[in-house]
Order: sequence, then structure tokens, then C-alpha cells
Amino acid sequence: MNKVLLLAEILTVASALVVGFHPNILYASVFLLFTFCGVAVMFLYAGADFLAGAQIIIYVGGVTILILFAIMLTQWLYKIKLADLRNKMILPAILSVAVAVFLYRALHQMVATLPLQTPEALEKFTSTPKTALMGHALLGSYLLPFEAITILLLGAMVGAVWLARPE
Amino acid sequence: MAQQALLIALFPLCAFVIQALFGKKLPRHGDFVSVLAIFGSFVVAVPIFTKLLTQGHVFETFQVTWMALPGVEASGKLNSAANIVIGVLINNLTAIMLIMVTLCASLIHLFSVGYMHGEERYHLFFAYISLFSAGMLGLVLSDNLLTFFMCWELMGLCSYLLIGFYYKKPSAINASIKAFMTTRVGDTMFFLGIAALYYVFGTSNFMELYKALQQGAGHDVMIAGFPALTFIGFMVLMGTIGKSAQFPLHVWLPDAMEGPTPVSALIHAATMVAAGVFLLIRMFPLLEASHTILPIVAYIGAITAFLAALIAIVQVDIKKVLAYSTISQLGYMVMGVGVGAFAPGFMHLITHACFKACLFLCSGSVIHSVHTQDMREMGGLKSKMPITFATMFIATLAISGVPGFSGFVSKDRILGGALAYSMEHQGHYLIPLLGFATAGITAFYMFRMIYMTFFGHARDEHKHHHAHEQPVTMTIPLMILACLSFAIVFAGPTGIESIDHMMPVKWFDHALEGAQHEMGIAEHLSPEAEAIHHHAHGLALILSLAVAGLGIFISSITYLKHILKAETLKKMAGPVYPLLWNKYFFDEFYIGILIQKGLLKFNHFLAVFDDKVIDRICVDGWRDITMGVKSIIGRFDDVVVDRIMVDGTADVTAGGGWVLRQFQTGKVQHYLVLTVMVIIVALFYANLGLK
Amino acid sequence: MVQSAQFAHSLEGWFGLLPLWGWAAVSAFIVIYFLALPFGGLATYIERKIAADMQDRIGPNRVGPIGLFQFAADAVKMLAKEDFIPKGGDRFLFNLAPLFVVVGSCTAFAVLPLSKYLIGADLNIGVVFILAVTTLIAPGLLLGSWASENKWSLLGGLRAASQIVSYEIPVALSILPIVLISGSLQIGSIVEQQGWTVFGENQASYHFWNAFHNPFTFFSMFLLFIGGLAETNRIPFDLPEAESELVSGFNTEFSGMRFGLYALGEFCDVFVMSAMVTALYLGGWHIPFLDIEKLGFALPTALVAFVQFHMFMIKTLLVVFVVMWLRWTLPRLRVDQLMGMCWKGLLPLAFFNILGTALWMWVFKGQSLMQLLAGHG
Amino acid sequence: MNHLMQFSSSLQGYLAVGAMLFSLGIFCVLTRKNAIGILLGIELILNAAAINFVAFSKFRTGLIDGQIVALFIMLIAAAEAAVALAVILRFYRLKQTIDADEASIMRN
Amino acid sequence: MFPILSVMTYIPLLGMIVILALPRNNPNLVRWVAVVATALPLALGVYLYMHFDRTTASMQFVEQFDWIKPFNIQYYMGIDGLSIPMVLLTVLLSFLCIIASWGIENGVKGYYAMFLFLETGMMGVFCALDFFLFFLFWEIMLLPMYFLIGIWGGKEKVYAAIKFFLYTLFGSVLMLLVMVGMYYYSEPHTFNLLQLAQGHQFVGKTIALFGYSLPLDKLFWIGLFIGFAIKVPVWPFHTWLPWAHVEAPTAVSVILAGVLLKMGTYGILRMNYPILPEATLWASNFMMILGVINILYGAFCAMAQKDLKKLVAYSSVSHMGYVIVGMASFTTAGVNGAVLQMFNHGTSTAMLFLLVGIIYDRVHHRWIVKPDGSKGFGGIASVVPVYTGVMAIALFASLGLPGLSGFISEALVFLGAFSNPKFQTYVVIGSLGILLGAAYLLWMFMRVFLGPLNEEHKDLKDMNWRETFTLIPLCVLVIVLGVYPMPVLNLMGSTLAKLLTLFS
Repeated sequence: MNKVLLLAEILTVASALVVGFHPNILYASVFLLFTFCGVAVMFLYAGADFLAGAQIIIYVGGVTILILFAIMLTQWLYKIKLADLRNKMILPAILSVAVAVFLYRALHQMVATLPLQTPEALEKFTSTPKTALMGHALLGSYLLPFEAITILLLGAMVGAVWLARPE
Repeated sequence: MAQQALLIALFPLCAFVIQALFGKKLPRHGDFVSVLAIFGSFVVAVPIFTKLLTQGHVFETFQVTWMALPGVEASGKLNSAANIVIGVLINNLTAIMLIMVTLCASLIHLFSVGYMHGEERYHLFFAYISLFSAGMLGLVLSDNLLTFFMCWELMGLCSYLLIGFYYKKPSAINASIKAFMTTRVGDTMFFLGIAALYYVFGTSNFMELYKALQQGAGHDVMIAGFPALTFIGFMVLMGTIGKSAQFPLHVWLPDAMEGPTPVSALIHAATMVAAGVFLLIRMFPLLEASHTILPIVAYIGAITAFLAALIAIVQVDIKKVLAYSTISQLGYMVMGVGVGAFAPGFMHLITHACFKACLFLCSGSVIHSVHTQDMREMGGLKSKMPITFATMFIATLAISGVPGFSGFVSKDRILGGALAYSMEHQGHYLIPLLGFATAGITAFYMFRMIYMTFFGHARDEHKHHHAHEQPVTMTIPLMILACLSFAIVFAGPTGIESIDHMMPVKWFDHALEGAQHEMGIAEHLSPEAEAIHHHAHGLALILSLAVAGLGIFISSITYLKHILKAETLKKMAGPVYPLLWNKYFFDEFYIGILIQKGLLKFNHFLAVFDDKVIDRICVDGWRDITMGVKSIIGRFDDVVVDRIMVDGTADVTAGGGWVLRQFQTGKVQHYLVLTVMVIIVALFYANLGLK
Repeated sequence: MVQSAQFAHSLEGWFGLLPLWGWAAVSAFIVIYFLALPFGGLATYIERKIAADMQDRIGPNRVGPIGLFQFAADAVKMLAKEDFIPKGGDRFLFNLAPLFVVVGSCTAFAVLPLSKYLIGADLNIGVVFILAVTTLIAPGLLLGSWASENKWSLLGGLRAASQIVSYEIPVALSILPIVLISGSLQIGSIVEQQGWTVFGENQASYHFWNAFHNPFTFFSMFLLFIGGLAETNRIPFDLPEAESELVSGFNTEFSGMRFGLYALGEFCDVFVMSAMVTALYLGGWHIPFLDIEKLGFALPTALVAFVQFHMFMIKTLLVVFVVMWLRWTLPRLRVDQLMGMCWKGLLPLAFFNILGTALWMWVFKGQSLMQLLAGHG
Repeated sequence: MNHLMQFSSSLQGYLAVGAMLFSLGIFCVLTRKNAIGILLGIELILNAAAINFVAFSKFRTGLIDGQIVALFIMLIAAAEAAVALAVILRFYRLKQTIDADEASIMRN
Repeated sequence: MFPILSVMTYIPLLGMIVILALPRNNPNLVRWVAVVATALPLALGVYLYMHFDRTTASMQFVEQFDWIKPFNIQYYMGIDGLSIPMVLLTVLLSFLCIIASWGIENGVKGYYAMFLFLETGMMGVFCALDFFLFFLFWEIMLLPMYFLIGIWGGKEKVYAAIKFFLYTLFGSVLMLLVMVGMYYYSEPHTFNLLQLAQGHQFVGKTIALFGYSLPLDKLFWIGLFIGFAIKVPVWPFHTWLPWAHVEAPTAVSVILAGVLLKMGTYGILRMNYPILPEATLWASNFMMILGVINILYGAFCAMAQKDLKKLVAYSSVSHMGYVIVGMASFTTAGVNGAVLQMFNHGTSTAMLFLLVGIIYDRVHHRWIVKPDGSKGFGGIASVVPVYTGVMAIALFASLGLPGLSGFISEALVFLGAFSNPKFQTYVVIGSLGILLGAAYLLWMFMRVFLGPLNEEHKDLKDMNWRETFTLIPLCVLVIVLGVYPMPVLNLMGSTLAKLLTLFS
């Protein structure tokens, strides 16, 4: 079991590396897709079954497609400028490594001091179907944020259509 | 009956509405609507009159609350004391006025059908004249001064509209506005009188007024420094002066002849101008109560009668002659009221209405026939227009005071009253003097008119050739009105018993006695006064016959026989002739000096004052002051506060800003780098905090 | 669930032979080689036969009896063809793209409820899973079209992607009424609830086919079907490969087995969509008005599975037939009509259906039309 | 290997992946000239956050609140992507480029 | 209870919002929306008229609730006999003006939006019973007026608009001071007009200003009076009026003269009279003098005008003088007449302005006598008979001809004022105004409509159906109220009777 998870994590991180470093933005976005898939698997193993499905539908079916679209609409076929990494990469590299290190260290330290769930509870949590729970939570205690998100989505949709409309 | 009597005024009013809205689309442009309406009024008025004839007295009232104005008493309760109540009053005066007005109006309507045929705004003419009839009849029916005034003004409007009927003629519209404005001077004062009456008596109802006066109310009230009754009386008199074209507001009536002739006949001879006299008669108790007003009334009437008669001598326009004669005759009536002979005054009102309407219609007939109003272009029409001539001659005889005709009866009684008045009140000899002189002059100029129009040879062959008698719809009214010019119709005491006894019925006098009784002025003369009156009336009869005969005689030798040349008379008059020709320069004074030199200049000055002084200086001046202060403070502000203090701060800030702006590249990623650095610092400190 | 667990339990003994990933590989092998590939191949044959019938032709008739092995011949031809990659094209993506399509459509087979006892994995998010994995097709088409270095391809790819993304919404929304009714995303239980027997033992809890649950679901089924057609780029929604405009759309530059993969993916997708319609609306494996497990005597589980499997396949293939039938019946839509139909037609209707179903559930306390007729309201 | 597997399925494993995704996202955001590239980085960052939420939801609370938040993150990411790409398309139409450095003034 | 007053007030505001959201390229849609947004309040106004209780003097259709609690500010709307004629006038004229504005071609959206906003302000002023609310609406009304004159006006529109704005603002500042003062000195602190009117709160109190101890109520009275007098306008604060009227577009002039001027007198009757009765009595002589000056000054100035619209504008000054005179008389007839005159002047002057606007639309000038001394018009009665007829009605109504509405109110004013012995001399002087009113109007009529036709205008078109439609209701009102004024008089009787108890 853990092997699949490990593979997924490796896939995630590896394709994220490609996203970060590949000069061709199209490749970057294709590997972003893999990252998303990997994250979906990680979700699955974290007991978030519905979330995993949603991750695929939204990111792969939505966001990635959108990004690919945007790339193809803006980088027209015969003047491809896909290689677009900056020359100065040292500072960003240092910064991001520093972030990773500090962040992980902080979290790690913090987690070490926190009480965690027992393995049995973890097992039980993982095997419980979450769809119904999430549905009740969304329409129950999280109703307000849910509605807010709805309005946000509507606004984003209208705004996007308005922005992208032909003159 | 009082409620039904309202129909008399409502018929013409409905006719007006129909005519004004749909007249143009009706067959014959709807003239039949107006004619039928006024005949309907006549038909309704007849039973009232017959009741008067048979019973000798009518009295009916009918009242409604028109405006409810809740007032508050000291206790806080609402009351209706301030309500305005209007209604109908039918008494003897009303009955006689009604029959006279409806009859004259009906005949004149009928005449108009022929006279106005083919005019451009035919339907509007009938609309206006219907409205006028409604106004006049409403005025007669009113039992209070407020509706009286409303109808009064409504008539003024119709007069304005009808004088200006030929609105493309500048002279006509000038005349119309002159008529309206001149009468409105009187009207405004009249309205103040009504307001004062309201203040003093709390009502404007005639009957209540009479009652209050009998109880002696109003004697101790002062208004604007005058005794209230005098104030009211004077204001009412001013109304009459305006409406009945009395001196000094008589100037509009001759000009009003610019209107169509039927209008002159109806409005400016028979009814509206007489309404002023009717007002005086209605208000007679009040005038009498104030003591100071009646002499003024008498003098105004006498002066008007005399001055107007003089002007009439020199007029060559047939309608102008009649117009001045109207003013003169109205002067008689006013004089009659002023000397206390209000019954003869009222009688003269009625008789004058009939014969003057007849005269105007005859002149209309003549004008319609020869297409000119200038008597110098007429002459010798006697044979061409026999009916017109006959009827006009009868009316002339009536106005000249020839015995046997109605004018003689009424005029003679007024003159008798005047003579009696001067005998009773020493020093007022001018009143009968002017009265008798006027009687002679009247006979003179009326016969002058007849001679110039109908006798002699034709002065304008062309016009004479085309002259012809009028159709029957126009001659019938002439004949009816001529019939009414006979004395027999108004048979009443002439002051000479032998003649009085010959009269079969004394309905008019009975009716007026009743009216006097209602007003509370049915005084019984003392034996001495009775004697004086007898004496005066006898004397007046002789004198009036003499002056009338003299007038006719001079007229005949001058204009019929040409023994005396008119030119000679003119030379004899000397400077008087130009004075008369220019109507004593009243118009020049009013228009040239009062209005153009005075009012308009003042207006212009005030408008400029408003624009330049109040607006530019007082109002916009603040702007200039503000601007001045602004520039001073602004300079200070600019240099010291702004440049040094404020901009100094700004410079410092700007310097700092320049430094910071170097980070502000507008490039997203630069910002992100900074953000991430901050995150790292935060995380770094978070890490430091960890054990 | 219980039956499924029993079946799994009966197989438990066998599990030890291979590690899990081994089992996964085996089942994948089975799915692909025994289900997907034959279906894909046969489908091309059937389609050509149907087309021929409809056009009054004979169709394939040379290879095998009545041309039955034509698909095998085609497969051989494809395999043998030169593997051609356009010169300016992107080699990596060109290779990768068809795989997305095949993976996307074939993975969905894993949760198709062929029978109560024959489900690859009866996930509790089964429906979402199908929707999720089939979305992989869109990037596959898009990347493939881009990698072809061809304007027509790119236009086709863009059209395909936009079409799929758009029509995914009505598809998902027309599944929602079913979720409302069954209260589950698990395909097995959704199908199970659609059982119905005339004998009435389970009428209180089972409610016949969802298509006839209420009027709204009936319409919903058509929405799902239309949306499925569009998602699979079938006529009348085959704009991405409109030959009269774009030569052959996104797969213009593909040849040989790569083209074969695209074709296979497409046919598999058609099958998956048809299976979804069947499972969600047409009662899945159930025989109409009959529950072979409630006959009063127990049948062997294998027989039950066999019968159910065939029932399911009959229904699904009928739907597939309709798809093919439509192909030769309807003309192609314009792009604006296509989008307009989605956003202005299907989407509001789908919402209307959801609302209607919810109202139905509320008013009739979840009873289906059939249950109401049978007097269980 | 076992140790690695153990680590990978623990909370720390998730956190490590999250942190790496986060930093790679930041790196991506900082180094791409292309506006869409920046967007890619942002998506990575958001995913990293979602991973952390989901992980804590499982290992720390045992409730689904973390998953709810992760769901919200996804939705917001979708909305953000839609708007951002619309903006980018518009920008492209305006300037014929999507170089993020060109977008340095606040008017056209 | 249905909040009918608020609904009437805010429907135009809603209409404004809708109009702002409409596309710019469809002016007819905008116009129709505006028609609807004014027709609804008109319909509700008819409802109000039918259901108004004429027997009581208390507030009706009241809406009252706390608005800004810490300062005791209430949202308090209601109408009594004093405000309902004004409310009816407002809704009627607004509706007609929207229709009369059909010819506006540029900036239709903005114009109608502003107009509707203006109606909200006007309605609010007449309905508000809380001083704070009143002041708010008062200021709200100012803003659209400024833009309406400043954008859609004539040649000197900017000057006129700024003048109007600053002038009125000056008054508003005084009003604001008084408002704050009243709040501060009332016990308990309140802005409620009805509470302020109870108990003669400000009598005998003094306030120290610049080292002088001044009587509070008189100071308040003067402040309020100036604030309102500017709006009336009372001489010498009237000079904004000719400018604003002349430069404003037709419909705005109508509203300005028909409704806005009434706000001044309404304000005096609503605030000065009931809240500061002692001070009002103290100042009555002064008011009377100002009223008489207004009558005469306006009339004299009107006679000198060469611009038709300016003439009508000055006639408004003159006619508002009657209102002041009637108010200051403290008699039943006088005060009733004053309020009736407010209504009647609203209808008759609206007619005049509409008519002037109609002819201006046709020939683009309004000169009675052109600046070069030639005739501007002349004899146009023969080409536009219907127009002339309607003009004649408006004119005679304005100059107070019996049978038309103007007479009734003028008559009541004079009857009332004369009944107060203090003022008889003023009335005698003021009556000259009747004469002058007839003079300038008829003179104008003569020069414009009568006489030989000026050949320049021989192709003049008569009124079209839309213009006729705007004028017919006013015509009918003028005639009906001239014959039988009770429909309006009985609305106000009880209220005014109660008001007058303060002065008896």
C-alpha cells in the first residue's frame, strides 16, 4: 500500500521539479498535470476520496485544460516562445530552498509537539467514505463559506467572460 | 324658482362650452346653439317677469356653501364662520334686469347671425357672446358681491376678447387691452371694496348687507384711515367708474367700438356697461349710509354726461357718436343714483338698453350695408333702407327725450330728481345745469347723426349705390327694439299727474317701490320735500322739453337745411373744437405720460436695478469680495503655507518616495521576491523560536 | 455490497498468489484485452455494417464470414504501418497524447458494473471516478493536436477540448438527480436500487429504472446521453474532426497504431458513456421486472453473474447502436450552435431537472413513479 | 526503503511533499517570464497548501474540516485560474505578449 | 401598514437606478422607464387623495422608526393637510415633466436619472417630519437640480447653476445651524418636528453671540426664514430665480417654479409657524411688507422683460408674494388662500413654462422684443390657434381671472389679509399687483399672439399630441379648481385651522 503512496509522492515531487525547471512551458504544464494526479493519489491515501476525484476533475479537466488553452491561444503556432526561464535563477533558487527548509523545519518541529491520531483511528478515518460527510458539512456548519464560494465562482465566471469578450 | 333661475345663466354657459370645444365642427358653425340657448334663457326669464307683473313683487333666494374654510374658535372648536356662501337672489330688480338682458341678448344674437355671417372665427364669436351672456345673467342673479365680481370680471374678459375679435388689426387689439386694463383699474378697487365689506360686515350677501345697514352696522369702523363705509362706497364707485366708463376712466369705451357692432350693442351699450350702474343700485343703501359718497357719484355722473356729450358732437364715426352718447347716458344714470333718484336711474338703465341697442343695431345695419363707419361718406340712405331708418329714428327720438318715447320718461325723471336735489342741497346747482345742457346736446348730436346718415344727398355715390335693406333676421330685432322705445312700455309717473293718469299700469314703479322697501330705503318724504319734488319735476319737464327742442332745432337748421354752416359753428367754438376732437387729451395723458413716461420707464429702471444693483452688486458682489479675499489669502496660502510648509513636507515625502519607488518596478516578480523574503524572515524567526 | 464482498471473499484464496499490483495488472490486462480491445475492434466493424445497412450497401464482407474479421485485418494493417511523426512536431507530446486518451477511457472500465459480482472496483466515489478519469481525454486530444504542428490539428484539438470541458458540466449535472435519488456515488448500489420484481418482495426499497423514477430523470437521461455524445466527439458533435473543414481534425497527422489508439480510445469512451447511461438510468444489470436472485430459489452465483453481465451488455450495446444510428441520421452542428446548445439549452434544463427531482423527492418522500403506482406511496 | 515508505505515509511525509511543492511553486513563480508560467507556480503553491490541510485533517484532527478547506482551495484555484487566464488573454490581445515584465504600468 | 409615502418617495429612486443600468443607445426605453417611475407615484398619489382623512389635523400615513438612535434621529414620514396638496402637485408635475422632456436628445439617461432623483428629493421634503430627514431631502434635491440646469440648460447654464446652488446652499447653511440649535436647546433633544412644535420650547431663552445676548426663538426664526425665503424667493433673495428659470430646460423650469418655490413657503408653514409661533407673530409685519414688495417688484420687473421666460419667472416672484401675504395675515381665508395659491400657482405657472418651452422648441428663441428692437413674435394666434387658446387659459388663470384657479386663491388671500386690521394698508398697496399682473401678461399676449402675423413664424406648427397631453390635465385642474376649489381646499382646512389656533 505504502509503495503506491511513495510512488505517487515521488511522481508528485518529480513532476513538480519539471514544472519548476523545464524551460518549455507546455511541458511544464503537462507535468503539472502529473503533479495534480499525484496529489490526487496522496489525497486518496489521506482518506479524502471525494477530494481526490474532485482534484482530478477540477485540475485536470478544468485548470490544466484552461492553461493549455491559454498557452495555445497566446503562443501562436509559428512563433513559439515557450522557453522562457529567466537567466537569473540563483536568487530564486536560494529563496525557494530557504523557504522549503525553514517551512519544513518549522512544521516538523511543530508537529513533533502536537498530539496526533492513533493508528487505529487513522485506519478508520481512511476507510470511511467522505462524500456524505462532506455534503453534510458543506450544507451544515460550512454553509456560509460554501455560499460565499458560490458567489465567488459566479463572479469569477462573469468576470472572466467579460474580460475575455471580443471587443 | 330660484334654482330654476340658475338655468338662465347656465344655458349660455353650456352653449359657450359646446361652441368653444366643438363649434367649428357643428353645422353652421353652431350659431344655433348660442341663439337657442339665449332664447331658452329668455323663456325661463319670462315666468319670473310675469310673476312680477301679476303679483307686483318677487323674492326668491337660494344659497349653497361654495368654500368651506374651517376656522377655530378660542375654545379650539372648529366653526364655519369663514365659509363662503354663494347663491341666487331674485327680486324685482333682478326680474326686470333678467327680462331686459335676455331679450336684448336674444335679439342681438339673432342679429349677429346675419351680421357676422361668413366671418373667420364665426363659432368663436358666438362662444364669446354666449359666455358674456352667461356672465351678465350670472351677475344679475348673484346674491353676493363675490360672484357678482366674478361675473363682472368674466364680462370684462368677454369684452376683451370681443373687442379684440379682429385680432389682426392693431387698433382692435390695442383697444381690447385698453378696455381690459382700464376697467381692471376699477375692478381692482372694487375688489378691495369687497374685501373691506367682508371685513366690516363679514359677508358680501346683499340681503344680509341691507339688514346689517338697517341695524346701523359699520359706522364706527375705520379702514386705512377712512371711515369704512366711505372707503367701501368709494371703492364700489370706482368699480362702476371703470365698468360703466365714467369720467375719468371713460377712455376705453369709444375705442371698444373696434369690436363687431353686435358686440357694441350688447356689451358696450345695453348690458355690461349698465352693470356698473346696476352695482350702484344694488349698493345704494351703503352709499346712502356713508353720506359723503352720493354727491361724488352725482358729480361724476353729471361731468361724464356733459363731457361725453360734447365730444359726441364732433365725432364723424357713427359708432363713436353712439359710444359717446352711451357714456353720456350712463353718466345720466350714475347721476340719477347720485342724487338719490335711483328708481329713475334704474329705469333709464332699462330704457336706454333698449333704444341704445336699437341704435347700435341700426348703425350696424347701415355699416353692413355701406361698408364704412364714417358718416361723411353716408347720406341719403332713407329711401334705400326704410326699416332701418324708421327704427333708428324712433330710437333717436327716444334718446333725445321727445315725449311719448321711453327716454323722455326716464331722463326727465332723472333731471327732475337732480333739480330737486339741488333745491334741497344748496350749492349743488352744477348737477342739474350739466344735466339739462347734456339733454340739449344729446338731441343735437343725435339728430345730427340721423341727418348726416339718412338725409340729404349721397356723399359717396358708389357706396350709396350698393346700399340695401338687410334681411329679415336682422330687421326683426330692430323692429322689436324700436317698439320697446315707446314710453307706453315703461309707463310710469312723469311727475305730471295728468300724464300719469293716462298710463294704464304702473308696474315699473310698483316694482321699484318693492325693491326700495327691501333695501330699507323706502323713506317717506316730508311734506316740504314732497312739495319741492313736485315743483322740481314740473320745472324739469318744461326745461327738458325746451332744451331738447332747442337741440333738435339747431341740428335741423345746421345739418338738414344747412342754414347754419357746421364750419361756422366750428369757428365759433374756437379752441374748444380741437379739445373736443382730441377728447380732452385723456388718451395722451394716460398712455403717453402715465404709462409710457411713467410706468414703463419705472419698470425699466426697476429691471435694470434688479439686474445691475441687486443681482450684480449685492449678490455677485459677494463673489467679487470673495474673489478678492481669495486672491490675498490665496497668495499667502500659495507662498507661505503651500510652498514652504506644505510643499516642503511634500518634498521630504517625495524624496522618501523616490527612494522607495526604486522598489516599485511594476514587475510582479520583483514584488514576489520581496514577499518571499519577508516570508523567509518570518519563518526564520519562527524557527528561532523553536526548541 | 454484501454480495460483492461475498464474491471477493470467495476469491480470497487466490489473492495470495500475486501481490496487489500484480492483481491490478492482471485485471487491467483482462479489461483491456478482453473487453476494451474487442469492443473497440468490433465496434468499428459494427459501425461499418450499420452504416452500410443504412445506406443500402453491403459493407465489409471479405475477411471472414460476413466480413467479421475485418477489424483484425485493420488492426494488423495499423500495426504494420509506418510510424510517422511530423518534422516540426513535438516528439514527446506526440507519443504521449494518445496514451492519455486510452488511459482515460480504459481506466473507466474499472468501475463499470458489469454484474453485481463483476465490478473491477466498486469504489464509493464510482461516478466521480468515471467523470474524473475521462477528463484525461481532453488534454490528450489537445496535446496531440499541438504536437502535430498542424493548424487543422490544433483547431480540432482546441475545439475538442472546449467541447469536452463545456459538455462535462451538463453530464455531471444530469448525474446529480440520480445521486439525489440513491444518496450514493457508488455505482453498484445505484444499480442495485433499480431492481424491481413483479412479485413485490423488494418493491418498498427498490424503485425500477431510474429513467422512470420520475419525469425529470427521464429527461435527465437524454441530457446525459446528449452530453455523452458530445464528450465523445460523436456525430452530431464531431466538430473536432470535421473532415469537410479540418481534414481530419486533431488526428490528421496520426497514423498507424497511434491513430489506432485514438480510435480505440474513442470507441471505448462511447462504450463507457453508454454503460453509464445504462447503469445510472436503465437499470444496469437488472432484467426488467424480474430479480433473478429473488426467484424463491438460489441460483449459482456464477450463473447470476453471467446473466447479469449479458443483460448489462445488451442494454449498453443497444445504447451504442443508437449512437451509431444517430451518426448516420443527424447533420453536424456549427460551433456556435454547439456551445449555445450546451450553455443555453442543456445547462438550464439540467438545473431544472435537479430542482424537479429534488421537489419530487420532497413531495413524494423519495418514492418512485413505479412505487407510487404500486401503492407504496 | 521501508523507512522511506514509513516516512512517506506519515504526516511528515505529506508535510515534506507539501513544502517541496511550495518551494518549487515559489521558484516557478519567481523564474518564469511568462505570465502563464507564473500561474503554474501558483497552482503548485495552492496544491501544497491543500496537501497540508488534508494531511492535518487526517493525522491531527481526524475530522473532515481540513478536506473542506482543501475543497475550497480547489474552487478558489479554479476561479483564480479562470480570471487570471482571461486577464492574460486580454493582456495578450493588447500587447501581443504575455511577458509579465510588460505588465508594469497600471494603464494601457 | 403599507409604507405608501416611502414607496412614493423611493420609486423614482429605483427608476433612477434602473435607468442608470440601461443601455445608452436606447433613449426611448429610458424615457418609458421614467414614465413608469413617475406614473406609479402619481397613481399612489391618487390613492392618497382618495383615502386622506379630511376631518383631522393630525399626521396620516405615518411611518416612524428610529434611524440614528444615539442622536434621536428618526425616519419619520407623514402628511397632513399642508403637505398633501404639495405631494399631489409634485407627483403630477413630475409625471407631466417627464413627458414634456421627451425632446431632450443629449444625455437622455443622465437627464432622466437626475430628474427622478429630484422627484425623490421633493417627495421627501414634503413628507419628512424629522428635521434631520427634511434637511437631508432638502439637500438631495439640490444636487440633481444643479446638474439639470448646469448640463441641459441654455447659454449661461453654468453661471445660473452655480448661482442657484450657492444661493440655496447659503440658505441651507442657516437652516443647518438652526437645526443643530433646535436640537441642542430642545428638551429632550430631538429633531422631531411635531415634538419641537409642542410647548413653545424656545420662548424666553437667550443665546450669547458676539457678546450680545440674543433671543433664541427670534434668531431661529430669522435663520429659518432666510433659508426658506431664498427658495420662495422673497425679495431681495430672488435674483437666482430669473437666471435659473431662464437657463433651465423647460421641464426643469416647470419643476422649479411649480414645486421648488413652494418648498420655501411650505417650510415656513411647517417649521416657523408651529415651532416658533411667538416669533412668527413678532415678524408678521415684516413678512407682510416683504410679501407686498414681492408682488409689486416682481410685477414691475416682469413688465420690463423682453424674454418670455424671464417674464414668467418674474411673474412667479410676484405670485409667490401673494402666498407670503396670505400666510402673514393669520386669518382663515388668508392662510387657506396662501396654501391654495401654492397649489394653483404650481399648475398655472407650470402651464406657462410648458407653453414657453413649446414655442422655444419650435423657433429657438423667446424674445418678445428682440435685442435689436424688432418684434420677436406677433400675430401667431392665426397659425397656432390651439396653442394660443391654451396659453390664454394659462395666462388668465395666472392673472387671476374669475372662473380660473388663480382668482380663488388671490381672492382668498386678499379677503383674508384685509380681514386683519393690521395689514389693510399693505393690502391696498399690494392690490396694485392684480392690476400689474393683468398688464404685463396681457401686454405680452398682445405682442406675441395678436396683431399682424410676423412673417418669420408663418410656418409655426401647432401643439402635437404629446404636448397637448401634458397640458390637458393642468388645463382641467385650472378650470375645475377655478369653479369649485373645494377638492383642494377641504384637504387643508382642518390642518390650517389647527395651525391658526397658535396665533389666535
